[in-house]
Amino acid sequence: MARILFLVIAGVGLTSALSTVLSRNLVRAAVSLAGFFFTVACLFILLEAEFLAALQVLIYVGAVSILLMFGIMLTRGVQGTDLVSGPSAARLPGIVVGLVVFAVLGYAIFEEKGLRTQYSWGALDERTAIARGSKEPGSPLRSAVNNMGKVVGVELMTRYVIAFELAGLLLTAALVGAVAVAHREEDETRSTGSGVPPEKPEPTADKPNP
Amino acid sequence: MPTVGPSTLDFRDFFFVAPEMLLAVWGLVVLLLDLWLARRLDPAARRLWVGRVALAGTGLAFAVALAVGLVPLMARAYPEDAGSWLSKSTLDYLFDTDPSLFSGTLAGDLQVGAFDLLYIVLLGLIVGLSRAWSFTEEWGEFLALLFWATVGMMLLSAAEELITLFVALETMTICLYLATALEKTRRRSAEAGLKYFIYGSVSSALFLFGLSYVYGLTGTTHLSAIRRLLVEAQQSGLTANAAGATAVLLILAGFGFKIAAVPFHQWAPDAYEGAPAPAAAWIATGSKIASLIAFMKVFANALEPWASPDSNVLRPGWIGIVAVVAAVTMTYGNLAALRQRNFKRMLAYSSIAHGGYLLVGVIAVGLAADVSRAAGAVLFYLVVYAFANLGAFAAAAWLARDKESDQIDDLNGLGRKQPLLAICITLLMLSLIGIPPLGGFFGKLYVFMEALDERTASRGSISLVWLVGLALLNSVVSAFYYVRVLRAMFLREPAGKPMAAADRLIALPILLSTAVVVGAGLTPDLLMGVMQAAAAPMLTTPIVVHKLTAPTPVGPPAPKKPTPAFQYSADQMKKMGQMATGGAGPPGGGGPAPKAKAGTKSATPKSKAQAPASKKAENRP
Amino acid sequence: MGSDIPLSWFLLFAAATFAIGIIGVITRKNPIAVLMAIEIMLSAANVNLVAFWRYGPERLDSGPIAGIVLAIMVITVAAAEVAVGIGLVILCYRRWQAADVDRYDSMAG
Amino acid sequence: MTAFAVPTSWIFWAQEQAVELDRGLAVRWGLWLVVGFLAVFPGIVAYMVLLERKAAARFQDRIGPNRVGPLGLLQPIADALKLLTKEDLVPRGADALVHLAAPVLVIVSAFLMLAVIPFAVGMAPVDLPSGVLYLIAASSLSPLGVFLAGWSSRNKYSLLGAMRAVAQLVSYEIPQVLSVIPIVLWGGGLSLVAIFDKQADYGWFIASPPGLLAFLILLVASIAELNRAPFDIPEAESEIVAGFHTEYSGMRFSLFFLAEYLSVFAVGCLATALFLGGGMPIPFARFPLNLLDGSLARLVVVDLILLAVFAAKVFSFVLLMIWIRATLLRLRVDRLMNFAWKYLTPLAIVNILVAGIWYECVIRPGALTLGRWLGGTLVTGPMVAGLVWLAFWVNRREWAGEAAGPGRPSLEGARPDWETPGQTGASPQRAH
Repeated sequence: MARILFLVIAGVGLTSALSTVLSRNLVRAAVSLAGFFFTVACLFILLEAEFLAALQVLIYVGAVSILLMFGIMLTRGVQGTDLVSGPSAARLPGIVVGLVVFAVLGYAIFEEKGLRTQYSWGALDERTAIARGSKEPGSPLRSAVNNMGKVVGVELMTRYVIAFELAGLLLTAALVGAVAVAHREEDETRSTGSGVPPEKPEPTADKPNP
Repeated sequence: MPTVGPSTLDFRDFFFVAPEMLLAVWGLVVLLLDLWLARRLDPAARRLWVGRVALAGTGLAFAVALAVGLVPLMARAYPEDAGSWLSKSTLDYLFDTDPSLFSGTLAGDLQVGAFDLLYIVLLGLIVGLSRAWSFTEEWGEFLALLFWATVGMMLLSAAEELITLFVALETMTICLYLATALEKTRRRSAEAGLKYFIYGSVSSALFLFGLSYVYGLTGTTHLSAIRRLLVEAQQSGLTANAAGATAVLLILAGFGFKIAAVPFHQWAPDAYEGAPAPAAAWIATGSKIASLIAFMKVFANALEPWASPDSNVLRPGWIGIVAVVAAVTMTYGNLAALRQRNFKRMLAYSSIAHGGYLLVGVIAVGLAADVSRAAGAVLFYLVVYAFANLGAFAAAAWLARDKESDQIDDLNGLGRKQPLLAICITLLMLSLIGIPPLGGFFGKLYVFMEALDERTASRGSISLVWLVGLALLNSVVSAFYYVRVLRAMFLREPAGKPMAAADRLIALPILLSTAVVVGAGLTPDLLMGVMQAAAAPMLTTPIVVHKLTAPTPVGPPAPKKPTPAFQYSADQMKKMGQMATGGAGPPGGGGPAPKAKAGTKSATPKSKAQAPASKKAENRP
Repeated sequence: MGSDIPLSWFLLFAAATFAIGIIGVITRKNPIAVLMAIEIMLSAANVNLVAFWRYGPERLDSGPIAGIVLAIMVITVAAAEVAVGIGLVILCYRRWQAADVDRYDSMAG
Repeated sequence: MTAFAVPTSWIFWAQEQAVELDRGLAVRWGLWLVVGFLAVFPGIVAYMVLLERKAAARFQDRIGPNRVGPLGLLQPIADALKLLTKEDLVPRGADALVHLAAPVLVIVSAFLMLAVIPFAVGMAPVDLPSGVLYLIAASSLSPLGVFLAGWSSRNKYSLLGAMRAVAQLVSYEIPQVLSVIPIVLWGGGLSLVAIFDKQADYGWFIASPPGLLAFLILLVASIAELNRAPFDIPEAESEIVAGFHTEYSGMRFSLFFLAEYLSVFAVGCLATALFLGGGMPIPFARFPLNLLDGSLARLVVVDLILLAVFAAKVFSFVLLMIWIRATLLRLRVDRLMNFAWKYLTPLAIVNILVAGIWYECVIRPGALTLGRWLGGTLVTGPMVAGLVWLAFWVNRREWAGEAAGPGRPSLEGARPDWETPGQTGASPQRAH
């Protein structure tokens, strides 16, 4: 049953990934991308990482897709049709490279013998079962699966505290820098009293003149 | 390299990242002061004012980094005095020469301390350079991004664990993408930023996929644990290990982008040309140093067992791949540089070529018997290269300030107008070529000697002679384009608008770089001694299996590594102290400093001594 | 019931989406489309990480959830990259009035 | 295209197939979907609409619907029938598939939010260990649906409304999420059931200064998230017809409508579960829970009490929102954004620190006592008051500028030249 479900999800995921890459309409591509992110979240649930799935939906579907939509709206006609991506000369080599990469990765996955004999990627059909929802402490992996939010918090505040703090710095830098980069020079001269930069006034010519 | 500990937080560890914390906070301070107080000033005054605040921050960071480096050294040098005002446990903590910070995710060894200082000095010079002329409106943002990129670099060269390493790498590069695009009056800056961004993000995606395979193969992300697992599994080379080979290729692609090795170099010329000179200088120096150190840690240390079976260059293993990449990189970089008329673009291709030489050094580290010496040679090369390039970019900034252009022809006649600085630039160019009495020569010499070392050669059935020969040939080729700069400065008549005299901000980086390059050329042993001492803890893995069976996500703080630090004699302590402070210790070539460390590769009984033996046994027919 | 999903299926899914992402990066000319392809590649790596975390042997060298932590970091980094990328694309769009990587050619190749 | 809701349940079910856990969860998800989707929530929503119309009518000195059935009680049914029989129009040139998917996405978002609310003991539809995060994630789906609705309609009013809505939703999501963090801190986990249990022990979380501030922030941010007055710029009928759902009619429009009121209900449930102690009738007493002794009869009684109290709290919350909608004027768009970024977000961030102090004072030392509660209030109360004052003080120039009149740098700069100075750039402000 789980296998069938996996195949369905993977099929939807691959289809939406492909349509993201191939669709000429950028908004459609972004919608497919959101669908792809959603299927990845579903795969995380199949892997018993609901916490990560929720994060994935929250950040990717809720924020990244929206950001991409805004980017498309700001750089393109409203209908989002990508006029430049006609049949490009790089299409055939691109697809060939993609297929080669997939072949190499597939070969690598099935040729992997494992550092220890009992752990080989190609032959690992079962994961160790973990009882869900029980309150008594078990192995670290079990407590991680059952209460991932807590374990993630502990890890981020102990072992990975530097990575965590650095991620905060990274987000700050991205925020500051993206604002600095995308912000318009014209506003420099204009007063900036209000938080929302005033929209550029439309040329008055095509306004109905009362 | 430090050992892996359980997940606990020891607040004393923050002492070692004090410079990073200071820089991160100071970036915010600069940004806020720029937005609040400097808003009303006119652009030039604002630039100078904000720049002064930033310079004060680098000064402060330098002091803090010096203190962080010195306090443990002093405590080790004078344990009795330190014991009177420090508790026993603090003293023990400080006595660990290879401390395992944050459960082993960061190193706090001599290499980290020394390179922190180096980054801060370079950052100070670059901030000064940014003050020299007006190329952007967003001063606070630009300087803050430079500061945060520096934090990323410092943590990247300190990282001992792949997650921290990945985040540090991204912090560094994202700040640099943005700094590249901030010269908003020019189209090419935006273009450079976007190209750098796209290539960089693709490369980090490749890198990450490689990391995920490494994690899948070993189940851990700590470099020392990965190495231990590979050694235990008797992995030698990548024969019949397709997954490992894929991971190596992907990670190599990621690092290759960052250090602009050839199949992944396309962004570099555009980014260097389009970026404002200070940002380009920071990409060429800081980012390259940090990426190369991380590259060395990941490849020559964690993945060392995958280097190559029997140390044979052309057998499956990453050495063969890196050798080919190195050969192509230096050849292509030098040949392409010959065509360039733009000074910054020429520097970009020359920096690609230097990346190739450095990769030869990394191969030598992967093969060497005495790892600390080989790695010390690479670090030496990096330091000299960084200063020479910084001086060259200061000249580019000078051009950009006075001529708003960076063609080599714009330097025409500089030798008559500004003889002192022209001579300094000459020395820097000669050092980049590798002319004997200068630092660049010794950098190349050490690196190539390590590659040719007979012990290295005897371990492999095919030596690296061909690679070194190619590198020497390339050095000759490189002379042509560097000499073009000299010819412009001394043999051509000045044309067009003459360049105004360089002020302190431009002269200082050039003079200081020249001093370092010449100094490293006159007394190479001194710098080499420090670098070898720094390299010793960086690449040595004490393979002590840390028993972690109890499920203790939060437990009592684990006892530190049991290595008794007190067994060092006071004499050795003193030597180490002098070595790190750059004092007048008697280093002498190989120097006693590496030997003062109990855990060099050859000296650790469990690690390296065992690995070759098992390799030999495995490869016997 | 013995019908658990094999690890290799997840890995193959990740490999396929990664390859799709590479196709997108190579064939698309619009920078935002390239950005989307990069996001696909990062997500593919995340699937790998979580699958390895769940199926791998229980090793505690890096804590019980190293793969999850790395995946969280990747999500963070990806969000930052999108923000930065959109900013840069908008900047370039203002300079050229076009969103086409091939048309950005102010510098000699 | 319920394609989103059904697989979600299926996934959880398959997951437990894979790892052999109790089957109850799957049954619950199934029941939740079928019963909730088909029966309970449309009914609740229908009568909420009636309530709103009636209440708003009272506020405006009218009578409200009173024709269909006694007291107009059958009005919702008539409305539903009307909507169902209307022609389902898709504008020419619209992106048909996306046009169809958008309302589904919005309603799925609202519906999934309700799935983890603990209505009473043992009556949480699903107790996820990451419940709060799940709630936030589910609610973050709706901006995408709104945007797609506006974009796919191929109508400029729709697109304008969608852009406004998305900007507003994304901005207010931040204070909304941040205001929940104190609760997670005090509750010691992301599970809503755990948070309910903690409130049984330590009193309702609203009964503390930081909790009160967090509740107010959540209230304001939620109203903005729901696009209700005074934050209904995205569907301001005097400017942009009806915003993102201008081009929707018939069943699809009713889906948006359903989603909007379902979200109001969901937010009421959320606030009740997080801040108002769930179904507990008395703030600091374990009152109905201490009756439990393991027998089924008592459980039923206790659950009935809890359920009734819960419903009453949600009802009051909804009534509060209706009251706000009927009284307050619509905000101008720049004020709307300023309020999210300059007031709510900083307050919510600093409030987390104050919540940490409260945790140290009251929750960490052990069982709740009056002394601890008073001590904590004395420590954090002035802090919270000071923070709120500080937020307004830092932004005082905004109000001063308002008083000073013209010359204030804001939308005036954007005012088209043809507009006379007396007519401000803002919309004519009026409630509806």
